Amino acid sequence: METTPSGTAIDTAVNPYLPIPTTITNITMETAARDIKTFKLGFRNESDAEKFDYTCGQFAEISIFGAGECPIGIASSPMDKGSLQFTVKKAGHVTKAFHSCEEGMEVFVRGPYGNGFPMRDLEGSNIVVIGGGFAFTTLRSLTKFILHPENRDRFGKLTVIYGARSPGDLIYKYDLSDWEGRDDIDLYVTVDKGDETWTGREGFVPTVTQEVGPSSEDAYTIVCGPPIMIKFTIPVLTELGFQPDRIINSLEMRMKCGIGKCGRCNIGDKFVCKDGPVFTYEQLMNMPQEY
Amino acid sequence: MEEKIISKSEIGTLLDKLKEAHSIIAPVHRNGELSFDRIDSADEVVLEYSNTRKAPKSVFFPQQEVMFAYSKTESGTQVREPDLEEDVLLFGVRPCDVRSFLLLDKVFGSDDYEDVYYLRRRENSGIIGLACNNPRQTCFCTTVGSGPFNHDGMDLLLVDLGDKYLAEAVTERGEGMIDNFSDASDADKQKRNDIRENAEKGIKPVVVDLEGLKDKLDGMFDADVWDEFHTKCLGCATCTYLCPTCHCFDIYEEEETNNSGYRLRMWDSCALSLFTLHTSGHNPRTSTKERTRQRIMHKFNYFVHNYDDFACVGCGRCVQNCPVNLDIRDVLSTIAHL
Amino acid sequence: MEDQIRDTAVKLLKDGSVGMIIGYEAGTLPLRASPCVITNAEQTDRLVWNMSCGSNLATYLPSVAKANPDQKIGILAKGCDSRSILGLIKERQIERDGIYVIGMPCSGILDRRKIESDLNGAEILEAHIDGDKLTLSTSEHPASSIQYPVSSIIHSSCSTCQHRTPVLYDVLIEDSSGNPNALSAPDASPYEQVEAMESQSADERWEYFMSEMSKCIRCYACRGACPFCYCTQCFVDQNQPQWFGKTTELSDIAIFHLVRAFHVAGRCVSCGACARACPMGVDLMYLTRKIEKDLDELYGYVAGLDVEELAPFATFRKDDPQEFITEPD
Amino acid sequence: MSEATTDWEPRIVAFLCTWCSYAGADLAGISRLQYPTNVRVIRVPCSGRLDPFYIIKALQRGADGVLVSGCHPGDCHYISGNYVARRRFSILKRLLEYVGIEPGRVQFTWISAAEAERFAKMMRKVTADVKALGPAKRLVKDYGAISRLVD
Repeated sequence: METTPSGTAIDTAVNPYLPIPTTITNITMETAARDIKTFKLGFRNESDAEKFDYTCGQFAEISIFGAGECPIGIASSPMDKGSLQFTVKKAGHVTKAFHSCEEGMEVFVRGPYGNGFPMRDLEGSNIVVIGGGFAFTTLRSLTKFILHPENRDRFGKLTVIYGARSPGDLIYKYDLSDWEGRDDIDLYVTVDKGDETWTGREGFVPTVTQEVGPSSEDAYTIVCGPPIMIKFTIPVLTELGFQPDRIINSLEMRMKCGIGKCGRCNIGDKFVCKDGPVFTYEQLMNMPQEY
Repeated sequence: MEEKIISKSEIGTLLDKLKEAHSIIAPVHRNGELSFDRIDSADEVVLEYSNTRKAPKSVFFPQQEVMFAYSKTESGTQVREPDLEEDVLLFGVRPCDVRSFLLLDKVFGSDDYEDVYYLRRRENSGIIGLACNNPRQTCFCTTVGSGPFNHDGMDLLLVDLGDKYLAEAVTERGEGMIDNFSDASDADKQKRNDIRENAEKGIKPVVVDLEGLKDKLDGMFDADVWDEFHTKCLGCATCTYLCPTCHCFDIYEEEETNNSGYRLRMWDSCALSLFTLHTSGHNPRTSTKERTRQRIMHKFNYFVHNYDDFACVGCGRCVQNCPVNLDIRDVLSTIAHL
Repeated sequence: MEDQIRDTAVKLLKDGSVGMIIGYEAGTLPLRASPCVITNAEQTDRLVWNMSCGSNLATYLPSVAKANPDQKIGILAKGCDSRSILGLIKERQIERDGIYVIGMPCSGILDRRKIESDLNGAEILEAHIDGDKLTLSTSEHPASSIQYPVSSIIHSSCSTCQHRTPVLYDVLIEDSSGNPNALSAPDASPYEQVEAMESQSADERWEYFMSEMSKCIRCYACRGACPFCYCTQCFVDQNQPQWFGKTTELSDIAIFHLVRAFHVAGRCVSCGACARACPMGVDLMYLTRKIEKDLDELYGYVAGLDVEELAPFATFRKDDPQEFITEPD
Repeated sequence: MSEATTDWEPRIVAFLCTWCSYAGADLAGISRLQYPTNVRVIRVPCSGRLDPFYIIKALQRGADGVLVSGCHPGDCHYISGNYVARRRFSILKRLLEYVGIEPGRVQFTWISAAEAERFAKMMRKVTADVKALGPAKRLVKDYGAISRLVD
């Protein structure tokens, strides 16, 4: 006998499209251009905090009622319990509305979504984090996670190369200065062009990567940034001996549902929201070039 | 399973009885168009038809629905979900369209995330199908693994024998609906078989052998043919909106006041440019070429990878309604003959 | 006429006058023709010409011209299509020198929907036109045939058409349709449908408008079919801010169509391609023809006739009528 | 209409050009001229700046009436903005009336910076006209149709 629909009992009490309430507990202006803010969100209900179990590299759908919903990478470390952080650039109508929110206001969230970074593979290896501009958010999550005392021993050498257009465009300056002082992380911060106060490194991320020359031995590299940066960094990494399956990227796509239903974020048969956003360079080479 | 006979004059009685327990959705004339809608009385149901222009997928996946309403109050934002518990009975659905529900089930009911809006409507639904005695020229259901008398997914299949219907129960629920009717005779069954054979023959010889199509498409993303198919495409969403299996949607906010509004979900289409447009202005699918390719690849390759089936039931709606007669059968046979 | 079209096409493609020709090929169903682009003389056999060639091929010109900047593009054009081409030249979407217009005398396009609704769901199996006679066999009566006088099932955009001969062409194909309607404008007022509507009450017109709007599924086939909907981003797709509702709520639908009609005001040549493209049979010309009539009446402007004349909303006269201005006293 | 006789007060959106009509409104205020409070003024740089869609959108989102006013023909600060607008509005008004919008719902006029009295009169007239028509029902967003999907 066939039953309709196929399959067993469905728990339709759980609606994956319903967001959960959070409160903005802190807002940090990240850039000189005042177009990127980091929002810290506290869960309204403790049980939600428990349920929102995420790994580095995942994202969430943020709801600003009246404007809509948009996917944002989670910038906090899974070790930071009870709250979430999102670093948001003012770009579309939802992020504009988000930017106009103040501390104490309510924001709704659903997630976590996506596969996240392959933490199990990364454990035990040397990690080379390469980030450009505003795409550093989930990399910051990863870096913070690795640096956490409970985790640091489980990873090898940690190298972080981070670049932005100008000193004013660097995000997480507070973390960067904190990391500068540590000896369990090799941090290289660069800007395309410095200003009169800038005493640090100048140069594009691919060039700096070449100069730094991180070893590919027992190493994974996680690269996030604008397409142009990725394009020129990959050859450098290949030259350094990183195999395609050890170069990890995170993609962006227009998304709506975040759970592989609405059909717009696919690259071939893969949904960036569900099967990604994290893909190895090897995977990407075998996927249609449509992103 | 039981096979009963229902005379045409008794259909009204059957519907009236079923109406006591279910909301019945059947083909009716609305605003000059035959389409599936809730019926007020059995009289308005039209069973002499080939198929509706709009697919009945909208019963479970409406073009527009409220996911929830929100209202901001002093104590926080309240969210209200719609009540979708309705006992719906679809009546007079063609086998191709019923098959589309089975495909949509795979998407909306996939293990990882369950789409409650679709599933809540779908769960309690009953389906009485209507066999397709006279397939249209545009029908190619047999090419995509179905047939004009296919009863998969139905509770009951009705076969028009001229002056009466032969009702084949497919599920126990279907059996229960026809308990009171008399059994079909051998002659009735023979007549049904003849009609079926005739109907299957009436479907144009398989325009393309879809065996191996998926594998072929695996290597065709960058093929030259995509430069040709799309040249006449107007970039409208007719094919996807009328398609019984297309299921892409948009999530959209409708603000009523500063403090209240609705989150809606609405059909969306890979044929439209906004579908994949990033906020940055970058669009991975810039022209009708990429969008046409997406439609074909999704139906005959990506969907097969993910759900082990073609996302096409061969109903022919896109063939009939495409404003420029871009015929998907031609596209498939061109690919098959490459 | 098909022979003459094909001969012309062969010649143009062979001597290199054009790099490609936008024309019609046979559709896959009765009473259908389908737009096509052919690029060599061997493909010219595909070209057809009949009363189902209802797409306005000018729609393809801006994008095809952009994609092929070094090639001259040949295009088949009915009267209405040629007026659209003229409009596109005027709006500098294409260059006159970049195209070669094969003018088609036109005796009107069939209203397939009218026939289908007359057949009440039966499927057309075969169709044949001979002079003023359309003969059909249908799924209901496969053996026998149904006949219509062609003039009774011509699309409403064509029954009042004043420009059956193209207004702009490089070569004009001779009419051999044998159809008495070819080339001659009808006696009826070009705006008779609008006038009939205007004589109804506001309530009746609203009711009609709403019943038409309720059919719309927002597939944007009308926009796709229209030669003047070439905007890189359509107003309805602008989402920062989201001015236009995208829902199927009636006012959202109605406003989309009102604004679209307004956007093509003074440009629309009433070719009817939008109405024929609409899968749901919405009477889209209800709005555009009204605007067309008013522009003619108020400013003497008829679109698609004069490439030099300024568009009606791009100019003004100091003594333009202003009877609509409210005086407080 | 029954609503018109009750306490119902129409909401009217007036798009005024900044150079003439808005200044006229200002003068009306300074001169303490009385006019109904039903009118919500939206200042625009020129009547020619007004996208016809603003008028339709106002109706959709709850305006019972819309008034557009610019400089008198010949007096436009931008020389010809109001002449261009006049053509647009003329066609729009005819189109709206054609689909069934009552003529009094959407009105156009010219008011100069000196015509405070004309401004006040115009506001009184539009308010009275719209009041007589009752609440707008056509082209109004039907939130009921949406809320019925959830409640």
